[in-house]
Amino acid sequence: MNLSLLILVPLLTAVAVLLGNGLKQIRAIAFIGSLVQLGLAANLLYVFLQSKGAGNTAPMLFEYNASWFAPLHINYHVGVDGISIAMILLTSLIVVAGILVSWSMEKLSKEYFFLLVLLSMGAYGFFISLDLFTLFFFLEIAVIPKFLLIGIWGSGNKTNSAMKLALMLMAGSALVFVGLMGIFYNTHTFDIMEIAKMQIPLQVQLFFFPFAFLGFGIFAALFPFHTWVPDGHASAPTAASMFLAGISMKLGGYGCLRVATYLMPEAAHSYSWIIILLATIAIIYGAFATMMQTDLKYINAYSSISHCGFVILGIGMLTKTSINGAVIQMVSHGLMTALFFAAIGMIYSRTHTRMVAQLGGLLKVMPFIATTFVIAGLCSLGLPGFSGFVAEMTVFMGSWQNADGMYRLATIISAASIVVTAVYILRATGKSIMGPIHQEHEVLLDATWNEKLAAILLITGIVIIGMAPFLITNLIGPSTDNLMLQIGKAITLK
Amino acid sequence: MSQGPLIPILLVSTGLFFIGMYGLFTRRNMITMLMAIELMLNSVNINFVAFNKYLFPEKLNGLFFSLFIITIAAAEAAVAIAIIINLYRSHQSIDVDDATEMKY
Amino acid sequence: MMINNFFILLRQELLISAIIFILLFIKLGKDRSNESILHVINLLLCLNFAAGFIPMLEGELFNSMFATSKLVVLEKNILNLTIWIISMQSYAWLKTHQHVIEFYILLLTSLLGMFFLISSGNLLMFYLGLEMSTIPLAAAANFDLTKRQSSEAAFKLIISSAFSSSLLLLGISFIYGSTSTLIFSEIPMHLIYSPLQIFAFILLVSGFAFKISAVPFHLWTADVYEGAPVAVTAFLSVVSKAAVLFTFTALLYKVFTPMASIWYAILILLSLATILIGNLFALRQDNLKRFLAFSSIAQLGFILIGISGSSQQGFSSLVYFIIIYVFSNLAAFGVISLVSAVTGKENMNDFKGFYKNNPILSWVLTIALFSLAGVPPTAGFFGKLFLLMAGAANGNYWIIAFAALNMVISFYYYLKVVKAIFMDENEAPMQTIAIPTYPKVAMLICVAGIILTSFVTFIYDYIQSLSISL
Amino acid sequence: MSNYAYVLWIPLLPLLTFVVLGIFGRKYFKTSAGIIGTASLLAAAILSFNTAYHYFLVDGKVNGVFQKIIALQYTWLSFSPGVSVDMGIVIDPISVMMLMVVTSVSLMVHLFSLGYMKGEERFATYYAFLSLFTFSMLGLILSVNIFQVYIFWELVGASSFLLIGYYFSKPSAVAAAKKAFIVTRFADLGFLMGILILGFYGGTLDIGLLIQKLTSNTSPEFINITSASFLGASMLTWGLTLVFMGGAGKSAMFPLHIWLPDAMEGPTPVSALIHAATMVVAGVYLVARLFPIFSMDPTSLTIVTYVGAFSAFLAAVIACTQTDIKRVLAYSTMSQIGYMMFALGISKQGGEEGLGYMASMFHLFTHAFFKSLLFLGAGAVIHMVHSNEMKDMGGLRKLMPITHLSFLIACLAIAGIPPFAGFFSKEEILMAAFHSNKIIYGVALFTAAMTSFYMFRLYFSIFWSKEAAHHDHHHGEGTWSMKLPLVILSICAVGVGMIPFSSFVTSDGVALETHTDLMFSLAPVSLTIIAISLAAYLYKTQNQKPDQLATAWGGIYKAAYKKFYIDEVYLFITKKIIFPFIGQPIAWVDKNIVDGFVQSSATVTAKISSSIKGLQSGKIQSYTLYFFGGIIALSLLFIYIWK
Repeated sequence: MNLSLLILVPLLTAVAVLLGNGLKQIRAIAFIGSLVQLGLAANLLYVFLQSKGAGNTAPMLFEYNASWFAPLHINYHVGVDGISIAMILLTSLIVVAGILVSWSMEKLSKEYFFLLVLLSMGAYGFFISLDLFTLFFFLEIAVIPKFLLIGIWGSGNKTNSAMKLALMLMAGSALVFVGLMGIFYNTHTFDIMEIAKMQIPLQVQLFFFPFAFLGFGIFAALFPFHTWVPDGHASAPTAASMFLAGISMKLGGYGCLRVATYLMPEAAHSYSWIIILLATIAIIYGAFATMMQTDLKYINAYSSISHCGFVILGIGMLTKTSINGAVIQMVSHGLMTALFFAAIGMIYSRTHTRMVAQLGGLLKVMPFIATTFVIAGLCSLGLPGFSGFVAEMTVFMGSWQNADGMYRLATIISAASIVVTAVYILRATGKSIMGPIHQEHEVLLDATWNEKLAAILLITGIVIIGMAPFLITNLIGPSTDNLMLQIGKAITLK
Repeated sequence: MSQGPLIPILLVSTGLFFIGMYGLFTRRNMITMLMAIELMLNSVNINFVAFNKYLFPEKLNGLFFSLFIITIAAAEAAVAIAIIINLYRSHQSIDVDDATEMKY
Repeated sequence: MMINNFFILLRQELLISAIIFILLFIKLGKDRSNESILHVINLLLCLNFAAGFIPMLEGELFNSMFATSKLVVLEKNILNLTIWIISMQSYAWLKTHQHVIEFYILLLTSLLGMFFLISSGNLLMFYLGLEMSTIPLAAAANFDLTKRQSSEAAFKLIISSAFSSSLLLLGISFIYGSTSTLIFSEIPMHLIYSPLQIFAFILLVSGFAFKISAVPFHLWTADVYEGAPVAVTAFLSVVSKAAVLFTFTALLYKVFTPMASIWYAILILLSLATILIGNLFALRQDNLKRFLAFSSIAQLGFILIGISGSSQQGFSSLVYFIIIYVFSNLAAFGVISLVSAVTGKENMNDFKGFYKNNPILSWVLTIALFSLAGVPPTAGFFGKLFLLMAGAANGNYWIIAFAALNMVISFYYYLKVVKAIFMDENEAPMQTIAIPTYPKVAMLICVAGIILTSFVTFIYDYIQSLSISL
Repeated sequence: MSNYAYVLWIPLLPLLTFVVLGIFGRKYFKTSAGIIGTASLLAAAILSFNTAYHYFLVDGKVNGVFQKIIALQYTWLSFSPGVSVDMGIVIDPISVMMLMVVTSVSLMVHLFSLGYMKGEERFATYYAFLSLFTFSMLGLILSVNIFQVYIFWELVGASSFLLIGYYFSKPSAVAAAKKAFIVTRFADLGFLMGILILGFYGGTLDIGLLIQKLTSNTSPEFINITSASFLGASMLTWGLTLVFMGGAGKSAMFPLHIWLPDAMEGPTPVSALIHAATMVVAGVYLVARLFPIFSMDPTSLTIVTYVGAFSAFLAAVIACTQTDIKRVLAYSTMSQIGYMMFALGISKQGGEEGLGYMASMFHLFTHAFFKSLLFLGAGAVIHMVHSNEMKDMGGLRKLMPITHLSFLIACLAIAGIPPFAGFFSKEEILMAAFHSNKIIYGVALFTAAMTSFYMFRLYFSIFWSKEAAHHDHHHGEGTWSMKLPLVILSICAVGVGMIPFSSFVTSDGVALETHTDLMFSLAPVSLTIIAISLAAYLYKTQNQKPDQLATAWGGIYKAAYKKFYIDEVYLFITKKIIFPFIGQPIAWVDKNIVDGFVQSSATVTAKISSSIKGLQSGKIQSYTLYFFGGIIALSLLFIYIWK
């Protein structure tokens, strides 16, 4: 299958959106476009599994390599493995859901949907790129739409949040760029697969790994560079928050894995203790900070910090299982947090408040939305049957295999966060969903069909992973094996 | 060939140059500033001529260069004065400190 | 032989002078309406630009005073395009101006000077070109004859440029004195690390630095940009800067190769200072022209980093960036000149809620700013990153890191404008502004350039192939 | 040996019910939900009894030893070679025994709820949750893999959360649900750690393999795990103790018991099912499941013993003072589970030594019936009186004869009066305690006496005491569907004691010869009788004696009444320590320091830029001066310094 379609379709959709007029037409176009993307992703999965089943053991499938800036060794090189496919599926799901929840976006709807689609294009491109420059290109494409989405359609202190988010992400990509330069001038290629074959000198790695990792880390809300997350998420319109937490933060995690760790494994190995330290802090710190929040969106945003900590932790532990876990956690957190934001958005659009204290007993009047919220919450606190459990347990298992005492401690501390998670999730649920209802909320209505569809879509994803994790492990397993070959080399080298 | 008087000549020209620069820095009157610049240009002329005469007499590069400098200096002065006049129309003064509207 | 050679090699210069003469004749004849004159001029400029694509040979004239090559031709074509766009953009302003023809004569003369500057093979020719390009600009800067600021800007320009050229001349005279020659090709073999030569070189560099407004020789820039008419500002910030940069780079790479270690260090110092100061000042500007002045200073810092890198890639990335910079900067100036011509407003606050009534202009301005900031998918992204890549070739990654982080600062002030346009509330936003045809075309060209330059890859390959010949 | 794969249907049926009722219940099965749920559970119950029949009486035994049969197993999530989470079904004495208990009790509760929950607005949801719980519990029982246990463990907790919080608009219910979930979650953290440790050293998560590897003194795994030590205790001890921590959380052992009394906020049938018969004994079941490993590590077993014994005693003391009947029952549950725990603790693996194990399972078995009976009875009473408080009751024996009778039977059973079920099981426990550890025996004996005292205190003050205050008897004693379970369970409460339990369920699967010896049972029974008569003397008729007694005991009574202030301690730790000293500081740091840094970086830049604006003075002469200065600087640098 031709991967470029994944970029082409959003592009065409965006153009079509610009040409369309009237909310009805535009959202229809966007929706159809997103459905096509979903279809593409599904088809991609199908053909991928087929050719894997046919015994194709190539690290990357469906590769396409065309020269872009030949003198600078910049190619348009795309290809997928299990991990990227998981990410692509996640993206397409969230895109559909996001467009569904912003079904009645009256204000500047054309620009709004255009930017949403553009954002999704950046994500797709990022996940399929095998050329560092292209990858970086798409990484940055995904920044500006966020700025505009938050700044124009946001709520609260939106411009400040938008500015903070854009600048911090830009700083992140600046660091990434330096890292790329270092890699490029020591290998004279941007091609990830090529570089993986080569051996970057240890000194070089030690110098450039921090740039690359921190750079992507900022995208993945690595402590202490996470402060864009709460404000950004809180101010963003619902769909934007879903994209932000569901997709963009995954760009960071994926980059940390695919670029920083995969290409500079020795450095990753020698720096792993710092990574793990930061991740552990992020996890527990995020969890406790969440406990103190009173705004639903802030609660979810901070919990995202804590959950993305697991991704970093999994990567930092450098065992196959833990990296598997990191990937699963990316997918799971993407779906879960998107669902959470969707539910919050639905509640907010009805009650016009996100303050836990001002809500209550919503289960009575809007059972569907409330149930969605509860499901998201249970997934977030890692209840079996939902994806969160699988992801976290895999990370713990993997981390635990790392027999070093300090790493053990880190694992235990991170595992302890599940209790705190339970505390804040149940507080939020207990106050806003359960308990006595405010009489002014008595008259509110339950979800509309599009909201229901969006929620069901995401829940399905969550439940599938939660009920049948072997599906996703089978998908990403071989790819993580490839990663591990590289990393294993590094660790044995030392 | 002898380059005996070259050094003193260069000293003179340098002196001239810095006198001009000093004038440019200190004078308040625009016309005077313009004259100061002319001084600097002329000192450069002296340089060229002197180099040409005492170092490379076989070619006339320096001389020609100084000729061109003179011409251009004239053109420059013409435009500058035109501008100053126009500025005087709007400012009613040719004190350089009055022409500091745009700053920071 | 000599004669037709003369006609071929000087073709572009001759075309420009021809246009100048045509204008003079028009001036002599009975006076026509500004519109008709502008139609003619824009047509001529368009033809002039088109003529640039006719292939022509390389060679030298006036015993190597004048040299041209494919690369030089390309550079001149870029300038041709630029002046055409500028003239189309300033349509709205010139329509009501009483000295249209003079204005064009000044601009074209200065352009002619730049052509000679670019293809100069001799310090004398170089000096002539430089002055020829500067003096008319000073006059042009004063072209809002009634505005105080305009004449103040012109005064500052002429004085400081005269001062810089006198220092430049001093440098040239020292070089002449210490190398016995003015011909570029002969200078290198006489270069020795004598303090005099270093001093002369520094003077020379300062002359260039003044023209391209690198810190600390940049101080005139902001005031002149603010005071001068938008068209002239655009010309200053794009055309003259581009021309001087081409020459400067060629000079560094070809003539002062023996001094590479020194000018490399100088460029790094200048670029760091320039980026930082430019950003810091741009942060707090309210007048858009002034803002663009400082932003262009910051841009220059990146260019210097690019130049400081390995020669070939450095040069190609420079030319590439200039092309993109032309489009982006002119797109921005186009919008601003239109707005200021119609409403006379140039301040950021006036642009609050601009999107409400002028979506198209807003998008053009936004895209331009993003391109200047270096955000994909605009071409500015590639231009800037290629410069940094060229700079990184020497392995000075800390400087790259510094520059990359400064990109974040620059990002802030570009986004500030976007924020004003899209997000800030304004109870009385600017009224809808009708876009005449010429500016529309100009903006179209610019936006197309911004979007497409990076995806039409042969542009870069072509430049690369040319700059090998360097 | 027949194929037990069909056992899969036993958990599956409730799951299906849950899915159907959960998704469509609110719309389509608003009233029929109860029937559906009950029917499917009935089927499950029949299946499980069939299984029991086959296993125990037909083909479970291979040359005198009950086999452990893996009926079904597939890899659910594979971590790394060897270490994987498998879903499967294990058939062995305890799992089959639990199957019977869970399905039958659950069936009774389903039945009872038909009447009890009639007319509830979220009737269907209620049954959906009930089925969800049943499914999770059955899954837990049948687990082959310790991680599978953990998974269903969590699910059980979640469904208990949902059921406790069933009356979601009642803040106290919500609070109780939260408390239950969070406390058990905290315990589960220990469980998880235990799993990680055992799994890491055992190199597998499969219970069978784990036992096999960690019970032979020679296997490398065993040597590793015992040689590796942390804070002086071997990793084996750590692993097991942490696992036990999980068990203690679910089974409400001290100090993790605080959630159980509050959990009574849920509907009474739910308390009967979850917080009396099934979920709360999961901890006991877990320890029993891993007992072979526990038996290799005396330390952890001792911990189990003492925690169990202390909980039993403490709960009994508190129960004597409570006035909310459900809370009394809750504490008695806790105390009985304590019994089971220390019975396990004092037991050994295999043979005569394994008496405690068998006894504990036996008590679990019998306790399930009479305790659920007690709860259902209490439910019926509350249904009538609309109150949980003793003082609102009294003299109900005339109004609700069946309930009265069944309640009495249950009380006798729990008190351990022969020939009621409780007698036999408790007897075995005491016997085991007597043979292994005299202190424990003493405690157990005393606790037994107290048990019978508070149970009859309860009984008398509900059914005798003052004359029946005339409540609205609109629906008398409730529907047949409420009475039937009472009857059935009372029959069980009488009957199940007679089952020769020891010949079926033992630590090593070999039938165990047990003999009730009258001399031995003399002491406990006589003590029990004394206690009962004391209770009768105090509470049979309404009088001042109890209050006088209470005042006489003074502080101790108050302390016991206040549950020894354990809740307050927890509240203090959370509200007064964690929130203000960890949560708020972190939130503050994040807001002011981490984010403050980001913000300030912006403001600082702005400051710098405004502080250097003087450079651009607008004076042409200063410009030229800077220009010249630049040249001078460069020249100095490159002519003199650089070189």
